[in-house]
Amino acid sequence: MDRKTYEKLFYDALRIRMVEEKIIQLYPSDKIQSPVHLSIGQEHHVVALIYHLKKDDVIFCSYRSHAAYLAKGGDLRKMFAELYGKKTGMAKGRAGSMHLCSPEVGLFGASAIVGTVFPHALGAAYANKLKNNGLVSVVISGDGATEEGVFHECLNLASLKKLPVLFVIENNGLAIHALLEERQSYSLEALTSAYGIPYYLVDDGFNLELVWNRSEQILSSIRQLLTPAIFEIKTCRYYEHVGVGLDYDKGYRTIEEYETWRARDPLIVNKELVDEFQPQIEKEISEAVEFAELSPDPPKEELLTDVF
Amino acid sequence: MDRKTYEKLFYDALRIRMVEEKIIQLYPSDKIQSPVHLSIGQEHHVVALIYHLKKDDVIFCSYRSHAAYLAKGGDLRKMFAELYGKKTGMAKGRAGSMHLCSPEVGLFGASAIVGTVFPHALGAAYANKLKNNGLVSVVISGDGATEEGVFHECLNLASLKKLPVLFVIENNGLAIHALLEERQSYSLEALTSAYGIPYYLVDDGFNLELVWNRSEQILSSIRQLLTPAIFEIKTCRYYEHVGVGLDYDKGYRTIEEYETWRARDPLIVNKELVDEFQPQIEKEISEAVEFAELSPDPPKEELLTDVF
Amino acid sequence: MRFITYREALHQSMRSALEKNCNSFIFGLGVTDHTGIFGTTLGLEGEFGGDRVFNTPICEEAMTGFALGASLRGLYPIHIHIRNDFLPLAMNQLINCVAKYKYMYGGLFEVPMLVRAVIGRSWGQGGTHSQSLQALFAHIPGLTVVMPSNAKSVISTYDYVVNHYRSPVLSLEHRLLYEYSFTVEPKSEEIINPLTSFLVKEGSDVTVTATSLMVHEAKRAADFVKKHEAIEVEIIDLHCVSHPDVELILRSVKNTGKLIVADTGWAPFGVCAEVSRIVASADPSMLSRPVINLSMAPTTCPTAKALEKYFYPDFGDVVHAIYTLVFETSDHGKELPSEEHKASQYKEFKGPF
Amino acid sequence: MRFITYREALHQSMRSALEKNCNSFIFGLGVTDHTGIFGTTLGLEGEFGGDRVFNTPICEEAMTGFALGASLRGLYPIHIHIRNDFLPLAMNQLINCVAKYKYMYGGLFEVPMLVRAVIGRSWGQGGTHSQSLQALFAHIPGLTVVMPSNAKSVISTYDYVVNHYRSPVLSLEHRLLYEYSFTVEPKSEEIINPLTSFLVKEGSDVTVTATSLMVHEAKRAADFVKKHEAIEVEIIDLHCVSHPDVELILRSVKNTGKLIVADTGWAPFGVCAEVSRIVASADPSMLSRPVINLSMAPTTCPTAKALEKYFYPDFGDVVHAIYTLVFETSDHGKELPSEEHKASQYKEFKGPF
Ligand SMILES: Cc1ncc(C[n+]2csc(CCOP(=O)(O)OP(=O)(O)O)c2C)c(N)n1
Ligand SMILES: Cc1ncc(C[n+]2csc(CCOP(=O)(O)OP(=O)(O)O)c2C)c(N)n1
Ligand SMILES: [Mg+2]
Ligand SMILES: [Mg+2]
Repeated sequence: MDRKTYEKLFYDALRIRMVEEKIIQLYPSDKIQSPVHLSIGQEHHVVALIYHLKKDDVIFCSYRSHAAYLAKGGDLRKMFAELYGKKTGMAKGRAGSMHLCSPEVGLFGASAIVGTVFPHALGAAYANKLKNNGLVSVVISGDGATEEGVFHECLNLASLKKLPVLFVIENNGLAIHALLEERQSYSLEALTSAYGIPYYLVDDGFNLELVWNRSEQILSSIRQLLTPAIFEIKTCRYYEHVGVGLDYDKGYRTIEEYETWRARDPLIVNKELVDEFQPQIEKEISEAVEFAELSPDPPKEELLTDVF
Repeated sequence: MDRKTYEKLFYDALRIRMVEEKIIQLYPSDKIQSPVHLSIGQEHHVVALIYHLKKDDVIFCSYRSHAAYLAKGGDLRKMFAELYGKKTGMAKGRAGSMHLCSPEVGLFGASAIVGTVFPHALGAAYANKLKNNGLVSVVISGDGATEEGVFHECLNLASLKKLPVLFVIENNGLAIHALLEERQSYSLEALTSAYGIPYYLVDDGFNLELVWNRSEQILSSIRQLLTPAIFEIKTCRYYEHVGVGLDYDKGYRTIEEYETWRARDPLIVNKELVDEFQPQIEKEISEAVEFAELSPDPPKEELLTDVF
Repeated sequence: MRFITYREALHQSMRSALEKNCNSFIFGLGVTDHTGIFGTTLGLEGEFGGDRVFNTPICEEAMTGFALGASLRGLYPIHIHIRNDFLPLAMNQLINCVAKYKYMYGGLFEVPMLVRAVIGRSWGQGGTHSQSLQALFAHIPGLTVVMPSNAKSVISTYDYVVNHYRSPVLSLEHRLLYEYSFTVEPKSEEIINPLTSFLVKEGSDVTVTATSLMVHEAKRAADFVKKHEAIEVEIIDLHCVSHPDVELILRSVKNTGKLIVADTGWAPFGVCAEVSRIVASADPSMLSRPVINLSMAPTTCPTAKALEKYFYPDFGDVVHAIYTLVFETSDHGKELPSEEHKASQYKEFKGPF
Repeated sequence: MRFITYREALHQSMRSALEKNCNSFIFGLGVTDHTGIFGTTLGLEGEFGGDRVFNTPICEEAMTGFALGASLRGLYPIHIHIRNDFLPLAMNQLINCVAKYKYMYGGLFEVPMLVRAVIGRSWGQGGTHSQSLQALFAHIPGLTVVMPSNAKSVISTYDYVVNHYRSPVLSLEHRLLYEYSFTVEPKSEEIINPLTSFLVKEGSDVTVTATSLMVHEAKRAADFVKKHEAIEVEIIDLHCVSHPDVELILRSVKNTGKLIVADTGWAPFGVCAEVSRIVASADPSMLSRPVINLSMAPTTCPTAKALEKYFYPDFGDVVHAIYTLVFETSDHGKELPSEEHKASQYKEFKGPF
């Protein structure tokens, strides 16, 4: 990876980090009246992966999708406006943090119901395949989501119908407060290989270069073969499941683990780049927040539009 | 296997076969007004497996459960009465062919919704485990049922909670008229091993001795280790999916396959034993049918009892 | 004018969907087999190819989400279930995703699609192959639920939704209607929105609002009471149960003062409840007598024929309800249709499906 | 008499279930974590052990079927969902199995169990964390659905169903009630079946039948209209929406002639519809005015606070409905509660959950 690319990834990841930090800062004011599932700690792999996606490639996410929304090119002002429940939000204030979307940059939805988006990505992949448009479909979801039966149904379907879809599993080892070991008896690698779906793993999701390289390889193979693949990335959720607090004192995970990750978090370690990029990002964020603050609420008439 | 055991298995299988044949014979009269999914062709493995179950071991079945009902010791008269929709049916005429049950011999239910019974067997296994009663829980289901997401959920759960449960997959290669290859991209063996669940296969379900031996081994290991296992048995559905006709002329499967199975079907090949056992079984069946015919209908008052 | 069965209308609609809307595709368990969903998809795979007509594994939740994803990307999915009883397995996708997509995203997306599901009934189908689950879906904002009662409704509704409607539609088709023949007029060029209710027959004595098969039972009952007691029944086919024609219903009830709701499902929290709500929240003084609900008995369906016959409402029940309202007592003493007469329409029907 | 929050009542009920019924066990996502289902299962794993209180993987369908299997074998499962919006994933088990087991097998089996699920609301929860899905379950014969509106209801209902009731029960608990305090009388020794409706307050001018949180909004409204216009409101807590006390409802409506149905869910095919059905099929002439329905707006829940406040009915809406009925016009010109007054009860509540 050349320096320029690294810096782009770094910039994009830092931007997401700073957006999350802004949300943390704003949250006590209660201006954002919506549950937020922060991507903080999980920005790195998202920017590295999405780097290789075209604007028209399709993605679907879980409720933890601030990072993916921004990495794919979603409008920051519309995002803050959406969190504020304003009319200028990307979904007119109806979606909130859990359902970010942006069709113009290929983000076709997110869901607050665990596991729900897997099949959406398959349907989109099927449409892409029929239209022979060379696009891929990507679904980014947590490790817990693989426990839902629909995941099995989707692996079977993706393989059977040879769909150009990439399942990205963000393995942060947690589902709310439950550790992976108490939820899963299966190895994801063995599971997916039972369906004949190629499995890729990056053990260190903070390694921008590694994820970037691997993503390029995976995505170009999907584009070439028009078949599915799965990509598991180990990462670390810094904050509590939902909300803006740290929760290492709650007894279910250790501060040491957090510190181990932080010790090699490029966004912390590489202070120089942070210092270099911060001012510009700060400016963009303040403008976006101001935009949200100044935007009008959706009017009452909008309560009942777009139902059917 | 000694001669006596073989003859017992043979007798039990033949009895099921003859019951099915009786149903085929009665069906045009429209006295059995209920969809029937015949076990014919799939009796062998059922008697061989169930031989090793104690009366109190728990089983759950799919709608294709005439064989399991009879093998586990279900009352033949009550079964015919149930098919006839009579008050004397095992469920007072409310269950029909698709939902045979018999709690006194451990058959706790069947379901006409594909895949639905898998988790029931887990719950029962959990109860057995808590009560430490040494009983196993067995679910017998078709190959198609493994496509439902709940199957994945159940494999995960069974392995995680170390439940003494046996998943028996009757692989007849068909789900209604769809061949396995057009439905499944996965190998059942690889799939279950991904969960750390031991997998056993018998390629020839008509081989009474083989299934009997293997079942003994599997069940005693479950009893000992109190952990799950899966047992796939290849077999052949002789008749159409539902109803009493043959359907080799419909273009989706070949008569040759049927004939290959028939050529080594003990219930066809071993004419001597058939001749020996037939009279007694015939007598039992006629009596059961007569019982059903003479039994009263459920009275109108029973429409609304047992709802809550 | 020509005769056509409900089944033929369905087949014709499926063919026409593939022909007129090049983004449409049909899938579901059994759509490509030799029975072709009771004949309604036969030959289509051969004609339009396996990309547009295909069988699926047994995984209702995933296939419903698949439909959503395909719809989002410009395809028009037609997803078929041979029993509506399997829809509970797709409920999360239908309720939490399909119904909400358009609204939740501020109108940025539309997910037009058609889900066809068959209402099974009679002949010992038992508890899980006999339900009529329209209420579960019509309760959810964002889902349009239709219950075509005749060939014309099938043709006009499917043509409209496949080519002109941008929201998800769930259609419940009644198995017992498949072999019925109907007259169909030549299609008009005008595009008329059929997502509403229809006046089937005028009459000034009693209003019967009915769904699906019960429209026919109501028609038979209307003939019967007219012949025997010169009673004039007005019949409204609710058809789009999520979007009933409220004005039509109120106008009729205002005129007759007497209302029967005849539905294929359960009454509590069902179509019977909803029609009562419509009238009671508009003007209950319209009603000169209590509303009579005809519905499945409030229990799981038993398989025994001896009980099943009490479980489902039939044309005799409609006649009895009409007499009860008109003569202001359930002790009206009038003769009801004989068992033979009642059964005569279903004679041809014999399972298994 | 003592004060206890709804949350405390739930916790006490869970503890008492484990203590009194040795076959009972509690499971669900998050039941053993440090938040313990909003505090209602805290400490129970420690006290009763991991066999009787355990966390599960994310697989609602399997866990519901698991509950059925365990119940069949003599255990009493208590399955908890932190949002009722996740139940659509368990719908096949609930509708096609749990509800039907007893009937379908001729009474050979019983599957007693308790499913607790929380109704999420407000604070930008959005489309899929804000629903109130009681109608979907109450429509299905075999499912008993309760919506406890206070601590006493929780205690009496859970004690009854865990120890004395042999059918599956689904209980929907309202998140906003958790921090409310209630008075509870010392328990009587008598076993009284609480699976019915309760008269909350007598009054001769208007009847309000309400569910869950709306019982409180009705009480606040009753205080308000009494103070300002000396109107006497009768309030019925429907509580067991699948088994409402029909006589109680009819007696009240007969007396007042005016009916408001205030529910936490959607009106069409919902509780509003069902109560209208009960009255319309008994005697619509009881009603001197049209029934007023208060319910969620007929759409998906928006996250924006500016819209959310119109989405959910509140105590101001109940007051307006009462005036509309009593003064026989919605143009009554009376003063309604201020925004501050309306919000005062929920002040403490702040997400995320
Ligand atoms: C169907 C369903 N069940 C339960 C929940 C509650 N829930 C919300 S997030 C979550 C954990 C998901 O974990 P994972 O998929 O690993 O994603 P992460 O939050 O770690 O990104 C759960 C159980 C839900 N939203 N939907
Ligand atoms: C949830 C559900 N989907 C679809 C059906 C329709 N159906 C009935 S049997 C069947 C095939 C099942 O095949 P398999 O599990 O292999 O069992 P077999 O009939 O071969 O014994 C299907 C799809 C159903 N009953 N339930
Ligand atoms: Mg996770
Ligand atoms: Mg099979």
